[in-house]
Amino acid sequence: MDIYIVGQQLVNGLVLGSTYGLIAVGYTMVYGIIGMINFAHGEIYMISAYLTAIFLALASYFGLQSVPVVLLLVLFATVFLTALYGWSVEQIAYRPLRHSNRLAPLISAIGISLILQNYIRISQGARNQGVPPVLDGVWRIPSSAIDQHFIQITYLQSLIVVTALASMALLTWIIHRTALGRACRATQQDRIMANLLGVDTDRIISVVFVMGAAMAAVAGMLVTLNYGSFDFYIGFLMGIKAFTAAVLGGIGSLPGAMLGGVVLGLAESFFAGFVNSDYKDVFAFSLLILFLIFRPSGFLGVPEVEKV
Amino acid sequence: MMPLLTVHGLSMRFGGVTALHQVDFTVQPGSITALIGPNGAGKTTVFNCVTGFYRASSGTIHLQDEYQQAEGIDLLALLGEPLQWSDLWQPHRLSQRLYYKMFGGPHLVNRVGVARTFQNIRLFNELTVMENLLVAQHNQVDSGLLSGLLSSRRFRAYEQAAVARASAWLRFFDLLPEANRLAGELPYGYQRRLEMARALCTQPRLLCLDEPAAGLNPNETKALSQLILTLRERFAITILLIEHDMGMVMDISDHLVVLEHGEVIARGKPEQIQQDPRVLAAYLGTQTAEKGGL
Amino acid sequence: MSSRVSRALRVAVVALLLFAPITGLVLSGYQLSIHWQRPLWLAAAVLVGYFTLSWLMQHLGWLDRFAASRSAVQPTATIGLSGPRPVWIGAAILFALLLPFVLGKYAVSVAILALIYLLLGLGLNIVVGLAGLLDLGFVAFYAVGAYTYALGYHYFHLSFWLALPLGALLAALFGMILGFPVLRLHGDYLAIVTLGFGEIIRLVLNNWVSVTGGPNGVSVPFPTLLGLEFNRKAKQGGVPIHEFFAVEYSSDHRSLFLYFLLLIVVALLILMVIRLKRMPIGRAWEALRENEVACRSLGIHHVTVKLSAFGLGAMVGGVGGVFFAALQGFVNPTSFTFFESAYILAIVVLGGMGSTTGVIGAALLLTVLPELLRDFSDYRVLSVGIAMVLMMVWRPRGLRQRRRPFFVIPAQDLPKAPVAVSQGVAEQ
Amino acid sequence: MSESRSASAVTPEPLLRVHEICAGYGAIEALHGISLQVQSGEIVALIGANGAGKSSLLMSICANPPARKGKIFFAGQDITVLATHQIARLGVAHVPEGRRVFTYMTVAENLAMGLMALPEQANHGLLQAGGGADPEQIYHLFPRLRERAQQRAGTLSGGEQQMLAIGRALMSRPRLLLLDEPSLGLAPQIMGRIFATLRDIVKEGTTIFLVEQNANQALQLADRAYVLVNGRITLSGTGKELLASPEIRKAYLGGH
Amino acid sequence: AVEPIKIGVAGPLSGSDASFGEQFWRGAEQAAADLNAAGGVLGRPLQVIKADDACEPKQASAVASRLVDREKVVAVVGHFCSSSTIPASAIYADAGVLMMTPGSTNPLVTERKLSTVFRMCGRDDQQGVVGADFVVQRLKAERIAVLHDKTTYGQGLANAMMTRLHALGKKEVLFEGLTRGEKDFNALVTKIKSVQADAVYFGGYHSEAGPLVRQMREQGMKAPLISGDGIFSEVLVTAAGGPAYVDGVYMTFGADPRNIPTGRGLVELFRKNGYEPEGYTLYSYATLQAIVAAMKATQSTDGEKLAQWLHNNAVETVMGKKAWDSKGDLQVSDYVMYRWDDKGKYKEVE
Ligand SMILES: Nc1ncnc2c1ncn2[C@@H]1O[C@H](COP(=O)(O)OP(=O)(O)OP(=O)(O)O)[C@@H](O)[C@H]1O
Ligand SMILES: Nc1ncnc2c1ncn2[C@@H]1O[C@H](COP(=O)(O)OP(=O)(O)OP(=O)(O)O)[C@@H](O)[C@H]1O
Ligand SMILES: [Mg+2]
Ligand SMILES: [Mg+2]
Repeated sequence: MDIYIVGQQLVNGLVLGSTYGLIAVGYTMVYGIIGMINFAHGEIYMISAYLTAIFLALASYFGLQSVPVVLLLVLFATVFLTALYGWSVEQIAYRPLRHSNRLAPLISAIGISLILQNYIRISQGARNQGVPPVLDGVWRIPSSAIDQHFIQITYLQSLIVVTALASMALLTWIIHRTALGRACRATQQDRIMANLLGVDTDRIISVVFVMGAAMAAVAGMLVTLNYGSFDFYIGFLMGIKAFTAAVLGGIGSLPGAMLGGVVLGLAESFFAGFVNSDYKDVFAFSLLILFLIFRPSGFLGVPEVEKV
Repeated sequence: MMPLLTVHGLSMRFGGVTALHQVDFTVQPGSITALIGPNGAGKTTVFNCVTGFYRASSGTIHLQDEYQQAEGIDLLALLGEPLQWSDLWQPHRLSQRLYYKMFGGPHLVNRVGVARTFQNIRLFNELTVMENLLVAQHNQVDSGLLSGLLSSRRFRAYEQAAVARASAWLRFFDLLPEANRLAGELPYGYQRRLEMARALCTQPRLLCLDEPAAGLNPNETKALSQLILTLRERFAITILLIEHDMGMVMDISDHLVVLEHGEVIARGKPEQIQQDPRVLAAYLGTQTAEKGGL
Repeated sequence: MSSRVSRALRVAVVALLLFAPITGLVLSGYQLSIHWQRPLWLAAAVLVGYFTLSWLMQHLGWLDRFAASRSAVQPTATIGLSGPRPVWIGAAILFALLLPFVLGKYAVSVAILALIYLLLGLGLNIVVGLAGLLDLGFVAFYAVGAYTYALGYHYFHLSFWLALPLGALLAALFGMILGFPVLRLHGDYLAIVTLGFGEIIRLVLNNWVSVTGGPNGVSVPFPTLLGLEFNRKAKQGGVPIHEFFAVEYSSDHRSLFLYFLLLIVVALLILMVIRLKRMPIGRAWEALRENEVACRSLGIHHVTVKLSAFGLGAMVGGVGGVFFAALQGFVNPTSFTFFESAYILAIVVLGGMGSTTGVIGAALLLTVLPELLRDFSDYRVLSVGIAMVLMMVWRPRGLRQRRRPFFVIPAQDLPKAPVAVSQGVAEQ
Repeated sequence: MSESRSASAVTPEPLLRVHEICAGYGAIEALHGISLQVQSGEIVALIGANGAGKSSLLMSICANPPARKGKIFFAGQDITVLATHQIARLGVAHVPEGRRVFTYMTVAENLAMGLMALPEQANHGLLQAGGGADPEQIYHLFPRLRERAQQRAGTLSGGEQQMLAIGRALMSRPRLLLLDEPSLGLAPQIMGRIFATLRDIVKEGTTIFLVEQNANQALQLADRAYVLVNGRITLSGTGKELLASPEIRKAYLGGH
Repeated sequence: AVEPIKIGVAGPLSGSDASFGEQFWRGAEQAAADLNAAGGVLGRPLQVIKADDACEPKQASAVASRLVDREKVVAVVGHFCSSSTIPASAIYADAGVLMMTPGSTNPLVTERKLSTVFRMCGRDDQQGVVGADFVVQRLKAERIAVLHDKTTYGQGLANAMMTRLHALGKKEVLFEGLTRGEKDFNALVTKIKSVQADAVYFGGYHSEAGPLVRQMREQGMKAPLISGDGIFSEVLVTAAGGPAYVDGVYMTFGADPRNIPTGRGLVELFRKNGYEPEGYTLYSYATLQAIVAAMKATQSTDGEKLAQWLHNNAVETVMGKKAWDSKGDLQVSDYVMYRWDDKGKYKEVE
């Protein structure tokens, strides 16, 4: 096996894994605070893809040319509106369920994801959509004299990896080093006690949803620019993959979500690349199951040792 | 007399923390033995090791079995031990170890007659008081899936006996009016008593009580002391007790074991312990000791 | 008053922001077509809707009730005799029996589907509602059941009546196989592992073309009744039922047969679940859900108890699968997606976890409702989603709370002290 | 009785005034029209049998469950309309029944959580690194906690957790400290230390409202006390009065 | 008023394949409008009824029973996914309702010889043959990678293509499936690159073909991508991320209905209404035309009679003259090869 193939698969896996990681972070944050699997998170990501395309088209409609300006504007608008979507979803579908059993929000999340999918389908049509190529360009490392033998990473791909790492580091810092983060964790562990200590838990939960949605927006924009195409259904598969990544990394742990994403991405890439792409998901899920059997709380999750 | 419970050389480490170090003590059948010591001394940890929730780092714990055989039941073996090479030529031991490795655990400790309560109350909050007690009789009522599904006469008889037994214990602890309330909504003091009743429903020989009098006022504590004495006298249940209420401990216990920093610093009769300077310094404090007998 | 106006206005502004780009700017290729009226209409609708709703709440006293149900206190479960009154049960049975003759064939086909979902809901209710194990891959067992019949027929000419127990057993076996290693996992780790397992089963069914037919699926014959077939002409070597009874052939016979068969199975299952809940094993499931540590301290082996829940739930799922295959006459992996698991879970949660009556209600609601909504065509799935959210918000604890059994304690003929125990101990 | 009336004559507005509140859970009403007052700088004890509603009363003051009828005033402000966290930010700290430490946080982090009630932290300082406040005093009070500062609170012993819960509440130097059975699970020595500390912090300006089963100690400590029976206040007076009362001795102190 | 004649239009209107359902609906709706404008059939107006199966067999059965028993339709245009068409067609056949699918190309749909089941499109085995011949004879490819999307359609197509490939004495260098709904095929592309394929055949839809070809080009692969009617849509260009990426993509399809003279006016009409009649839109239109033609000729709505007539007669449709064989397949399948250029347009390959 040639080195450049292995190297290329490594890059493929890393990029794919970073996109999983970016979205998994949102899952993990929401889980980390209300212990709820937010199945609508994938749909929030899907909406951000649409918003990206819409704002890009809007920019060209107004004749904006400069790529960095356009990208910044689009990023700002997309993140803002996606976060607003995240916030509204929380207000409508989860807040009323604060005092119900743990699974009720799960069901309302499934309802929300049906709503969002079909809302987009009805208003934007069912067809595939796309964005024109922006920020083209690649780095190539030749591995031998033959001109087909190289390892490459596009500018956008590297941007994805860098953004994923940076945002993960930022969020980790917030959660572990700031009072806000402490309030988040307290809210998760014992909401009533947090309340008694003066934490406005409702607000904290909203803030977390907004942050999670903002992460999804960043992911949505980068992924859309990178792959160039999307439809109203992309949230579903991505949601499941990202959720898997979050659990693999130890749900509730932000660096874990990233790590889980990368591991999942690498596993998929290598299996598809060197074994068989039919069974790559089977492999990924089997890996997950086996791994969890031996390490029941994921890579970086806090082990559930209970003092009796 | 042969002791009911023999703890020998028990040590427990959590990462860097040594919670127990070489703890030795015995519990005589029919006695009330109290385990006392400052906060964090390792009392609850001893309970956890005895009842199988923690796997001791080293040491042995034996419970006298019903036929009073010399070695008794090795409680640690019930939890499942790592396999050893020597097992290879002892197929019986091997099979036993494999069995315990797969199916072993604290539940087996309970089944040989050790029941406990928890320092942080652990009830089935969403079940009623009566259901809490019926769950505890799981192993006694179990009369087969089919007979239950068909609601056979035998099954109904078992079920009735279980309810009767539960009601009796509820009456004993004065909880009968609460029988159909949810356990989680009971006041703290009731929950403590309910937990004791539940443990008793498993028909233990040794009952381990972790701070049963916490949250009771002196009057209620007195009543509880009386109940505990009755348990021993009428039902021949041996009691191992953790308690910070020295009045109660000194009143009812036959034998005391004092722990500090995971080590036994004294054992003996209440009168001896009350005079022991080390215990006074480490635990009772001089002024409190005077009021101990309140 | 004015605060309500300003709140409503704020809501409308947010709505406008949300709707403007998505509904107002429609992508076509890399261009946009602009529909500026759409977001305005939507925002106006939200404004009006919000206004009326808040007015209604205030004036009809809804507000108080809402506020009460939203308070930080966890309301206590009401305790009472479990189960609805016999009158209702009788009425339900009568309705079920008369349904095919009153509502017609289409209603029967919907009812069959509803019964299958009810079956699945009851199965999952054991796992999630009673034992508290979050299973997101329940569809795997459903698939096992369906494929047992399909492949069993394909390769070994297995009949429906054999496939039924076999599918159930096989599904239970799969449940145990999955269960044993993963029961060490807690809460949501269990959820993802079951989800993964469900996906693995589906993917293997889809990819292993040489055995399962892959996406092309396998066709399944309709069950026979004592060797009598429900076809126009005998295909499986039996006698067509209409010839046997010398009546005209009608495809209605099939659905009637399946309907009543399912009705019997479901009725038996409901009885079983009701019994189970009052049996030691059922109580152990619930106890385990509440507190695992306490359970172990009481001599309950958590692994076997969990496994029994898993296995039993899976078994019911398997039965559902066999019926599904028989109904469809064709199975392929697209029927066993994660969404299906989620939908069954929705039935359990909406029903009110652990409540049998609730699950029955929710299963009927969640299968009949989407059918009723077919008239909305384009907006159907959207409406299903909205209905799911509304129902959860309206009944956050499910349609019905699980009621606790009430024990009547005859005060007089009780011994003063626990005699039974004292004897038991004295013997030792 | 007469004591408290004369006290209210001296200071017109008590720090905490509970006026005929009713509260409960679902269909169950646990408190039936409770009225009481806590003056600034006092230690007031509340005693009663199991299930009398002591914990419910303390929680009701924090609006969890909120009072269904009646009013609660804190420093003259009607707090019945406020949410739990808003009440906490007024300077009411709570050591709840069952400790409720954050099991996945370290001891130090748990202590830092006590600062969340401080208004500046709650409103602006969320992104600050926090922990700037000084847990030293708490560690001084409970040396055991210093040893365990980096250990996860969930693995502490019961008594250590109780110390942590008390320490957490003391962190914000509250105006009113609500203590629900602070002595629960504590060794006698530590208990003595805590009661001594309570006297000290009252001198520093904190007011204490205390539920305690160890009625003997509580009544010795308290300036005044109330007796709660089945959700109703039946008796009140100075600690000494109650301690001397034969009914009380019979009902709660196990005396004869 | 006169009772309208009801005709069901069934396809995925929700779920991941909703865009095809939309094409079905648009075509049939327009056809009904046109036919009604021309006076309807048998003196009665036509009414088309929308039915959503989400490409799920279970829903397809439910929808089919509903169309038959509740709506009492006399014929059905649909379904789309072969896995839905197969169970649904059994229900129609049982009730004696005519069903003609504009887009289910899996052989199994008609191989079961249900008398009232027809299709307006070719079969995968025919399409695969055209594809294989083209790859081998025209492109002269030696190392051929065959991919599919693990659906009934995609896998069927890929298998048909491979069968033909083997018959031509060639062997594929790679045969693998990818997952529908994913967008990242980089790993697979690297793998294709590593086996040095000089042509890639893909059985699947444009939503995956787009990203696939883009990632091939991005990784520097110049090999052509050949596919079937599943990618026959302008959306391929958006899905691929721009016209530059679709250059060198080939696909098999019936003679483009949009280029057939009879259809030109209709295409203009669609475009005027702001809809590009791509993919199966005109197929669906033609399907309804065929059904109505049979009704007119037999003066009946009885499924068996209509089927009888369709088996024996040819129909003039917007897509030209169509006739069916005894199984219900089209007698002449007119698959031809198209090539995309870098402007995002496709043209028939001479
Ligand atoms: N799972 C654990 N991980 C780490 N440390 C532990 C764990 N369990 C107990 N410890 C430590 O072991 C020591 C002994 O704890 P234990 O609960 O036995 O004390 P105790 O004697 O019961 O005290 P108390 O009277 O306060 O209940 C404590 O300092 C505690 O921090
Ligand atoms: N969550 C709840 N749901 C329903 N009822 C409750 C709840 N919590 C408490 N109660 C009821 O309210 C009443 C008062 O209970 P509370 O806990 O306040 O008593 P307490 O005086 O604190 O008792 P203890 O000394 O045992 O702690 C009791 O009857 C109790 O059953
Ligand atoms: Mg302890
Ligand atoms: Mg209390």
